[in-house]
Amino acid sequence: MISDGPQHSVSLGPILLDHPLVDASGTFDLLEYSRRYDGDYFADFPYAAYVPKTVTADARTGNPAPRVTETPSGMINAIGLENPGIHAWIDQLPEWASLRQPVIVSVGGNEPEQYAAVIAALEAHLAAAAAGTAPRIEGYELNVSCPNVSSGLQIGADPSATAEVVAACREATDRFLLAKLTPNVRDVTEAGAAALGAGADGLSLVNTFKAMVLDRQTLKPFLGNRTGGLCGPAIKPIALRMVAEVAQAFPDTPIVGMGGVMTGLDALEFIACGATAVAVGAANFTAFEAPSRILQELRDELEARGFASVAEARGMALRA
Amino acid sequence: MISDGPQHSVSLGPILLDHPLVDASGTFDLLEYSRRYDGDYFADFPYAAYVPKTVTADARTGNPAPRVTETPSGMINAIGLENPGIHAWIDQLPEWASLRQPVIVSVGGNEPEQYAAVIAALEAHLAAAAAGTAPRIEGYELNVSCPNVSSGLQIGADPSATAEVVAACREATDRFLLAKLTPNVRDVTEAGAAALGAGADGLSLVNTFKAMVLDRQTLKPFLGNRTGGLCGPAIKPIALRMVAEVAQAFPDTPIVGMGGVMTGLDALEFIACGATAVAVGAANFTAFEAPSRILQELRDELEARGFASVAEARGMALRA
Amino acid sequence: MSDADAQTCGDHSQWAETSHCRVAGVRHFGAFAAVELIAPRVARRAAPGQFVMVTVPGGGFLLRRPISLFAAHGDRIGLLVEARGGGSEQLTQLDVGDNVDVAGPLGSAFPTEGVTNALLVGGGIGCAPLQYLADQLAAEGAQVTAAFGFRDFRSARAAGAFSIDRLWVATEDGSVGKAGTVLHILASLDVAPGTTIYACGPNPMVAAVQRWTFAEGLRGYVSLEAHMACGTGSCHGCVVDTARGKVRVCSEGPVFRLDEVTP
Amino acid sequence: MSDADAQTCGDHSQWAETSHCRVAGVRHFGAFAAVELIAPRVARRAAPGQFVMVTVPGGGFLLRRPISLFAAHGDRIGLLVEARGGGSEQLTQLDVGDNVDVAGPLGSAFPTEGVTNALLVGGGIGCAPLQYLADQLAAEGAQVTAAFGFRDFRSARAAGAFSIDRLWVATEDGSVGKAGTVLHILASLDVAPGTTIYACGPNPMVAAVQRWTFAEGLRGYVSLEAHMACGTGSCHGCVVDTARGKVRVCSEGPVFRLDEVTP
Ligand SMILES: Cc1cc2nc3c(=O)[nH]c(=O)nc-3n(C[C@H](O)[C@H](O)[C@H](O)COP(=O)(O)OP(=O)(O)OC[C@H]3O[C@@H](n4cnc5c(N)ncnc54)[C@H](O)[C@@H]3O)c2cc1C
Ligand SMILES: Cc1cc2nc3c(=O)[nH]c(=O)nc-3n(C[C@H](O)[C@H](O)[C@H](O)COP(=O)(O)OP(=O)(O)OC[C@H]3O[C@@H](n4cnc5c(N)ncnc54)[C@H](O)[C@@H]3O)c2cc1C
Ligand SMILES: Cc1cc2nc3c(=O)[nH]c(=O)nc-3n(C[C@H](O)[C@H](O)[C@H](O)COP(=O)(O)O)c2cc1C
Ligand SMILES: Cc1cc2nc3c(=O)[nH]c(=O)nc-3n(C[C@H](O)[C@H](O)[C@H](O)COP(=O)(O)O)c2cc1C
Ligand code: FES
Ligand code: FES
Repeated sequence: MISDGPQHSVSLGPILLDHPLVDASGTFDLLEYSRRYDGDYFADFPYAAYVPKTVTADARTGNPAPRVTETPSGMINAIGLENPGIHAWIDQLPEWASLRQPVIVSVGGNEPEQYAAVIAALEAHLAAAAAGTAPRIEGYELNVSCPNVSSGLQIGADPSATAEVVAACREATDRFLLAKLTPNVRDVTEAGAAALGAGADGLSLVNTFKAMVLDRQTLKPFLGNRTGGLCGPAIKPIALRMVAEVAQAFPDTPIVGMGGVMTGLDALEFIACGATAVAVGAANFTAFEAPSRILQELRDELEARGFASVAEARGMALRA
Repeated sequence: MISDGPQHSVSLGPILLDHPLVDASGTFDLLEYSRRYDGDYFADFPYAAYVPKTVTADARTGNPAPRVTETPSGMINAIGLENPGIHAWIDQLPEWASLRQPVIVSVGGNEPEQYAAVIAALEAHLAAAAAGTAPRIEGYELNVSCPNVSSGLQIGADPSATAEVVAACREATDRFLLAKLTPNVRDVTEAGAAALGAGADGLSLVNTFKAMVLDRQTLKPFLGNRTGGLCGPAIKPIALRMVAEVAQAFPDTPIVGMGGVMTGLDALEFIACGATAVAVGAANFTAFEAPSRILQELRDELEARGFASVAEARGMALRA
Repeated sequence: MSDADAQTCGDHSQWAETSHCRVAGVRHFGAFAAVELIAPRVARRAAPGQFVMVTVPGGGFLLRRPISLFAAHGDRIGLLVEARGGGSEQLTQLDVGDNVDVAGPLGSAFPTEGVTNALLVGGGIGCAPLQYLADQLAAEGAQVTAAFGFRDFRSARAAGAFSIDRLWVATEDGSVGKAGTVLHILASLDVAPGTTIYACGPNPMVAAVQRWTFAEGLRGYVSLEAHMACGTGSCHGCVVDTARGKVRVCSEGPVFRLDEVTP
Repeated sequence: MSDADAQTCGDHSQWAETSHCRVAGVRHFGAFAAVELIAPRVARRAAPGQFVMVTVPGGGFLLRRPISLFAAHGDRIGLLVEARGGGSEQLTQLDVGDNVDVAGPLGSAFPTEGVTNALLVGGGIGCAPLQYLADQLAAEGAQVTAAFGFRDFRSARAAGAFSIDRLWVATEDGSVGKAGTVLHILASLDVAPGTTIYACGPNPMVAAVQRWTFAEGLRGYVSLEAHMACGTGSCHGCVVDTARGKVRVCSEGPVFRLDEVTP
């Protein structure tokens, strides 16, 4: 294949991505998009891989409303991992079996066994599933931002709890395994090292920052859950710093960077800080076309700066 | 005294403040303000107490330029504690001896002895100083965001290092002692408990979030120091959450809340989350009149909501 | 419940792609602005009760604002916006010739098929979707009566934006129309049996209208509000409790059967 | 160094309170806008070389932008703004009648006392403060020559905003004036002994002008740029290295003696 412009494909571990952009778990629902589109959204799917909303072993109804609101250059959410549970989730797989892109399944839980149960159920299903009845599931992202049942702290804030979750999941699958780190820590490389040590193949970061918004009228916490997770452009400078730290600490590890990506330049900044792929979260809420716009902008940035490939830009900010 | 509107004065431990607003260390230089003012700025000083920029034992030249830039709804700085050292600092005291408001001196260092040395030098000076040659120094704020010489981590990210700094300073003074906590931790109450256990009288929070901004052209870290501290409205939701956690954990502790206060309502939100006093940082850079505007807005908010006093609003958001 | 045979509110055409629209007209009513946009593709698909996600121009606001369709005809849609916070305030300041991005129509619509008598009950800015609904019902030959409640003189300014033949207004402070809530209007109306109720307004009003509707042995529909992030079913931010559990207002709603919501 | 007897640049009147100013005139030159503001209290205190901190209207930008005084006369000040990033771009879009907040004048000024021959050397938007300086020097009876360098045709559009009698322009791409940098103009000029040099522009230009000035045995002044937060001496964000250590551009500068800076 002869290509004139920069090479956009990247290898996220064993997963070949056409370009570096994926959706951030919980911010993009493929089926809902396809229902509201004038055409075949499966054919036009803009991301290089699909990361669905976190699924847990049992069905969860999530937190009381209100669950979202805007903050200066950001937003806060407390959805509470609402999801139908892995069994109902598996039942839906045929509906999006025609997706061409690889899928990275986001998995949640409150203890290691719950994570492993999700993966085991899915692996069992995939082993038995008829051809064409499931999308191309190539990896897992372990969302360790759920509170730990025993400590109450987020699992990801505790390196040893993180390691336990990863180890349990590593037993349950041979597929690519990402641990998604929480930024609510002193040193994000501690949980990163624990996850990699326990068998994770790569790291995703950042999840949201624990935060609080008050109701202007009552001065009480606005969200039904009192606190929620802050994301969006407001946090980008902190997320970039954390991605750079992880990339520096684990130079050969596949990294999915995220936090406030709104433009192609933002995505390129994460790549420059060492990300292999970049996830787009809150930007999905700004316009239906945000993914394709950001992708086009990223392509233009790479081209205008004369990069031969995405790989060439990777880690730019880390080199002296 | 008969007062119609709400009662604005608050007690920050033993320090009586006319109202809850103080400046955040490093963002407001009284002498520079008075030089650029058409009148007697000492007489018109809008804050209830003055917190000067952090002073260290030895003079520091700070970080290479650039040191500041803007981010979405925030700013990042890497000044690097530039200051003339406590001895030259003491020499300047007569220049602002006429300030009526109490002063809380922000102290920095890389190990406990350096903090204690600053306080010891100042206490020795004050004990000997002639009347009218120094302002009314009533307390200290220990800025434990400096990197620890031995661990490299911020002192405030390590509860035991924090306790050592506080304990050393507690030996050196009987005045009111605040520990200023860093938000770059998993649980801000851990360092808070350590500081209080070692003899701190109160807590200030938050200092800035470690963050990184890239140069748009080069994709290299923009700041001379590569990373810096993020502040401003972007971080307010996280800061409010942390202040609420500390206020809940230590209900009777004087707390100076800060992070992104731009309006009187923002200040009231910190009070609702349990702050006794509220510090204004980056807002000082938006207009010379920001302190008096925010104070007036806070008064208006209290009045419009029918609060009889600031104390009545304190902790509103914490109660069920 | 008498609603058992009510039509379902779902399955209306939803379209999330962005339309860049020119403002063709603006009328101000106190803190309210009726904004007319040229949006042929939205107008063509729209049904009363649906909403659009509107990008606040200027770049200062991350999330889009959900706004009901106040009108839709030909290549135009109309929005009635109340300045409440920063974003909606900026939308009320749109000028003719400005451009604004909208995505829609989104969400479910008010069923109207076979309705002969309709009573539209609105509270505050919740009245907005009822103009479009009234137009549609009238076009389908139904008898339409509307009862709108407002807090005070300022919020009753919105009434000036509506043209519905049989429109009763109440204000809590008595400054305009009947003194009291919209329930006082309902109590004084002679409601034909089989009348369909359509409600939109603050939750306490919806709850009261619900009780009244059931007491009268009627059935109806309600449009609910919720804080939204995506507006298109992705984020699960906009849930409300219903008889069938938590559902998304942007996706399963905003229009629900009156008997399935618990406001 | 020949600068030993140069005047100090400090101790000019600085005033940080906010002036709410009306835009009285705007002229556009490509990506540049010359904006005239009614700002009597700023204008009265101003001296060439000083700057103002300008609030970007609209609320989207936290920090104010430092902008040099391009002109000051009567109750007016002039700014010449180049659209570089988001904030300066918005400033170039100001319209007559708009309001904008400025604080100033701030910083040190170009000393002019006793100067008989002046050579003003500017690069890019660094030329901005030199118009006001030229006006002042001319008013004081000095012979003024200016040499301005621009990158290309687009950036040379700024030259249209200036009115200086003896003004030489160079562009690196040769599209306007002399081809090359401002140093090429300097090389071709016949500079009278004792001429005072005033420079403002990108650091590499300042460094080159500094070398040239010393080689010619002349003395001069330079206005430096730095990223600023407060603009008023509080934050220590704007330091540059000088012979006397790190100093604040907003407070000790922006104007320094050419022999004390290390650009
Ligand atoms: C389905 C639906 C239809 C609506 N139709 C209309 C209409 O026709 N006309 C109209 O004026 N308003 C309507 N609203 C309410 C409108 O969306 C809010 O008034 C608006 O979002 C407030 O934004 P703000 O920036 O002014 O307020 P802020 O309080 O500053 O907004 C902060 C955040 O909260 C959200 N928010 C604030 N209030 C509400 C609210 N009441 N409902 C939902 N989100 C809110 C905002 O969207 C934003 O994300 C509708 C809401 C929904 C859910
Ligand atoms: C003393 C002084 C005088 C100046 N005079 C003029 C003038 O007369 N006309 C003019 O057009 N420009 C002038 N500048 C430069 C002007 O301040 C910047 O171009 C402007 O701040 C860029 O803002 P932005 O939002 O467009 O860029 P962005 O890059 O988006 O701004 C991000 C942040 O960086 C700062 N910044 C970016 N570039 C510069 C820069 N070159 N210098 C300082 N801060 C910068 C901004 O103020 C802002 O805080 C002057 C700068 C200084 C220090
Ligand atoms: C509404 C919402 C729901 C989210 N749900 C999940 C989730 O289910 N699992 C998860 O790992 N992250 C979840 N996240 C976090 C995002 O995946 C992402 O880590 C974060 O939002 C930062 O990226 P952004 O700033 O681009 O949004 C959610 C974020 C939002 C805004
Ligand atoms: C330019 C700048 C300098 C600062 N210097 C100090 C300092 O010397 N000591 C300190 O304790 N905090 C320092 N801070 C942190 C502030 O005091 C404050 O904790 C932080 O900025 C959050 O408040 P804000 O969002 O209102 O700015 C500095 C902040 C800024 C922006
Ligand atoms: S607003 Fe996102 S699902 Fe309804
Ligand atoms: S910009 Fe703050 S000291 Fe100069």
